[in-house]
Amino acid sequence: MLLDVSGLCAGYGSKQVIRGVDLQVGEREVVAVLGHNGAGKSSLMHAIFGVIPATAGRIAFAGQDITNMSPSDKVVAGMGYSPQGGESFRTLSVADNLALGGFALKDQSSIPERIRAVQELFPPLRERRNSRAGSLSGGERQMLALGALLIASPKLVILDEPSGGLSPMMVDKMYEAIRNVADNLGASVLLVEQEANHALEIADRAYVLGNGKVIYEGPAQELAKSEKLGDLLLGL
Amino acid sequence: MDYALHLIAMLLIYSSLVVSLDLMIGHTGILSFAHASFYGIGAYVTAILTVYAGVNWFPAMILAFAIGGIIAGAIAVPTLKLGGDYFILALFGFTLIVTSLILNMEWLTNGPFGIRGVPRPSFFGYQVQSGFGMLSFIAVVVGFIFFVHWRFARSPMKSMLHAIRDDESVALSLGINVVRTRIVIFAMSGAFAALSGALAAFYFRFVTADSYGLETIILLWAMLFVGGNCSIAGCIVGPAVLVLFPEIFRFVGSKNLDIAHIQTGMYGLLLVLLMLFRPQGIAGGKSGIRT
Amino acid sequence: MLFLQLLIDGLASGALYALTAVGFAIIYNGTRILHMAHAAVFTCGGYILYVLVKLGLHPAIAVVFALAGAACLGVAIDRVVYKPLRARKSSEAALFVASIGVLTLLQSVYAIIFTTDTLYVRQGTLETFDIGEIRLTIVHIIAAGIAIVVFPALQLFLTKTRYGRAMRALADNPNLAIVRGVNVERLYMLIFAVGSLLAGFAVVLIAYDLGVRPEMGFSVIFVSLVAVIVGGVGYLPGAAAGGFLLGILQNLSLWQLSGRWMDVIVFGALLVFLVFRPQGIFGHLQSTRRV
Amino acid sequence: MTILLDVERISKRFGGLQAVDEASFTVEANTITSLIGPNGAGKTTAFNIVSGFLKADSGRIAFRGREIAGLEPHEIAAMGMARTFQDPRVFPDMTVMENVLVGVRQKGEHPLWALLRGAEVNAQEMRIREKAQQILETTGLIDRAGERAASLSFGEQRFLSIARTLIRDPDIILLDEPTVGLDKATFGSLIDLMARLVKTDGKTILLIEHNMDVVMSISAKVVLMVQGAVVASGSPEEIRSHRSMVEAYLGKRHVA
Repeated sequence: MLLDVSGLCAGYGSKQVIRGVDLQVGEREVVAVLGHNGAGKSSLMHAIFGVIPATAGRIAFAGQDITNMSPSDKVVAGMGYSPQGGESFRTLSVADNLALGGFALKDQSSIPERIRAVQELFPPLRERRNSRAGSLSGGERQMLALGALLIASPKLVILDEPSGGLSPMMVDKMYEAIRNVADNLGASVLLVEQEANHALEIADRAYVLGNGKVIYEGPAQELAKSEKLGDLLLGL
Repeated sequence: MDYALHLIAMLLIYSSLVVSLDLMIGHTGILSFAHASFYGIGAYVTAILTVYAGVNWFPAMILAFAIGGIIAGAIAVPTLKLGGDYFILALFGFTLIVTSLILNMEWLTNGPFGIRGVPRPSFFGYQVQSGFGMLSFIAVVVGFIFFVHWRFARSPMKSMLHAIRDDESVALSLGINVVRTRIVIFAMSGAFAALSGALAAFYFRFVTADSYGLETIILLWAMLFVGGNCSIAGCIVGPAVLVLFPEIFRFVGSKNLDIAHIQTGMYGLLLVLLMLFRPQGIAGGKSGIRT
Repeated sequence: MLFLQLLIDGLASGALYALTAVGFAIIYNGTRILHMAHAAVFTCGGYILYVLVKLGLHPAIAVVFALAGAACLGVAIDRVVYKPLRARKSSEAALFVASIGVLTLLQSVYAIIFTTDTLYVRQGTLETFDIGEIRLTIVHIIAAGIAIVVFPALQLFLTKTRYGRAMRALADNPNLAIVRGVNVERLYMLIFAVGSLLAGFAVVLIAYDLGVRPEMGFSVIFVSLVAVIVGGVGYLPGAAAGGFLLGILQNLSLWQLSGRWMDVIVFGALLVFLVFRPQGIFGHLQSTRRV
Repeated sequence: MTILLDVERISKRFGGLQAVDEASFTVEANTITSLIGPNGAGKTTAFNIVSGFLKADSGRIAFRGREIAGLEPHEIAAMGMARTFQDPRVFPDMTVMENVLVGVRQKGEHPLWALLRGAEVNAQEMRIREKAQQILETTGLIDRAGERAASLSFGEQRFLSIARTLIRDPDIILLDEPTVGLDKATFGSLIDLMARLVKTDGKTILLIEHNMDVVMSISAKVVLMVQGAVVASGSPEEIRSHRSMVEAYLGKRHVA
């Protein structure tokens, strides 16, 4: 198991949002986390990455206990996280954004090479390398968010709604790229999505969250065919 | 004995100033840099009116009060909509401009020399002369300021101000007119600071620009933060500590000039230590600046 | 001709303001601390220069120590005062009050050690070069030289190096910077070092030109602060441009007005900008209302 | 049925994002209307526009027949529209009672007035305190009236945030995801409270809610927003089976 989360609880101040979650991600696996608004999907990612502290439970990554590790150390350990909305440094150029994706790397001299590789994967990031990230379109911004993560060659990328704000055609491309990350770059993907069907198409396994707990887990294909899917996701 | 009276008078004047500062910093969460200026405006208006224009002490004091309030209210209108740091800087700029204007408008303020010979108040032809008489006069005015503050602390206005301080959006959602309330409190606070300024002018009998500059605001902050925000007791304890504290050096027998620097340095150190270790002050008020 | 002379003087002092303004802006953008104690860091550089030159050190070596000293003091203030306040999630206002406290404390320390007199680093008059009726001093020339070397070097550092990029990233989006693995606390040390170093460049020249006084940093830093706002917060070239602009404005005002109105002009500019164009000439300002 | 709130073609753009796109909906008096939709559908933005915290780029909003677009939030609140936020945002250092009294509208609101007119203000305050006690009773917080709001549990703080709006007798209450983070028991009593406010006190509620159980069981009408636009509205039954509903939550290629 690359990532092994057990009994995780977390919240914001007195508001508990994650109430004992068990979740695993294997090597080269794409795992989708689904659920309705407010089910705690983004908070779970915050807790796993360490943006909010875990109040109980344990997070192991590549055999190491990382429950109380700082986000920057998690990056060094090989975890990459893209928050909701495909955030970037809006006043910096695309090239600078990509370079910053490798900030935690020990070997800084390899960064230009890595940037070239990512630009190969996402050609628009080469064409617009000197533009301010704030001027990118929604699709380009999501590409940049994913691309910047890949610079550090992470073992696991955590993506919060990578399809957010994209046109249907761009969504397809984005998912293609995500599957590609697992199949050809050898990284695992933990994916939060609201629109279930797209995510289930490319995911290997899926979890459904409801009120801060896992209410379903299983192979993605199975869930996609399941009669219960609508009920699970809508909280009916 | 006279010296003890002097210390009490100083304590009273500073307490009244800290009370009006607390209205702004503690209750409203506005970190006011301009308070020393309102204090100075009150003192100068009083001095100019009584010495140059020959106005009687009482109307002069009332005018100082009113002008302080009007200027503070007028400053509040354009500056309050600015966010945190910008607002602090705007008031800072205001303070420096006031100091500079006092120094440079010689025809009105006598520039760096200040205005001397402010007459003591008189009642029915009897002029207050003795230290004790002056102290009583100050005590009455300061008592009035404390009374107003006491009434304020029991009025719904207090909750409204705290609501605005703690969460402006929620205050708005509850129907509170945030902008108007802040302007009113600014004017009120400025007016009372100017009243303290008038008292200082009557007491010291002369006014000079360096009494109302940045060092004064740092002293006032130190007094407020030592005492603790939103606490009447704090408004007395803080000034008491800082008025009596320098007296220690009187017996150490150091050079005069150094005493002033050591004092100022101590105020600075005190501010740092308070922020670091006891932001609520020693009298246990609440920290209005949300530390 | 007087106009041209004043313009050149303005450019020279503008270059110095630009250095301190950019230094201040680097710290403010990266940390959001209104680092008033920057003024004391500035002055510290001046005193180090003075002491070492008096001890007979070669001025060039003394300058290196002055720069290093300023950088160390800046970092030390962050470690000793700001870091613990950050750790307990103090408000911006508390950080600001602490910063004012540090400034007051250090200025008093300078005054106690060195007295409030102006201490002169150089002996004799300033070297000058006459070109027609225009008189250039050695300070004019070095100021131009420093500006020409330092600003491009800084630009290179910020755009081409790993930590320079990280500093810009932190100013842009601190949360994302953390997510990218930037160790914020370590970066803060660099930010304070670089910002203080820039103040050091300015102060060695000013100290050489005009001598050293305890409160010399105060007015320079406040003019720089105004420059940052005039140029637009968050945009370093704007801060530099603002510095030049204010330097020229100040000196040209001598053409028509006496020097003592300088403060009124500078802080008048501050108020005008804050009220009518808080985003500055070049910058953008996000709406501050939180819903 | 009278229409209390009429929102007509409001739009709001943030930079490149069309957060609300010509959205129209109405709220009938004395009912619960729910606003649903996926994250980023523009529900909260619509709330902020209606309550005056954001200015719409275009569109009209009529409250009790009066145009309110462009009014300040406190003016809209004074007209009888209350709102809560996603987090309770109680005033932590005030007592529960003081929290309720903050929104009170009385002569003492003006500081000078409060300072000068002691007795009258005091008498008024007595009456208002009684009313506040009733509200605390309704919301089940009466036992904790004297405690600091910070000492309440998250669920109690949520109730307090609603209680706080009631002191001004609002006609309509806008609740932004009130059930988030509540445990089962608190959840139930919140639903009860909402039902009671409508049935007994004649209030109107506009609700942003993600929990479909709640939405379907207590709403008279459901408005579905997707990417800033209102794509469907109607009774819970109509919305439940609406094609847009399935698409909004599951994605367009769902084959069920």
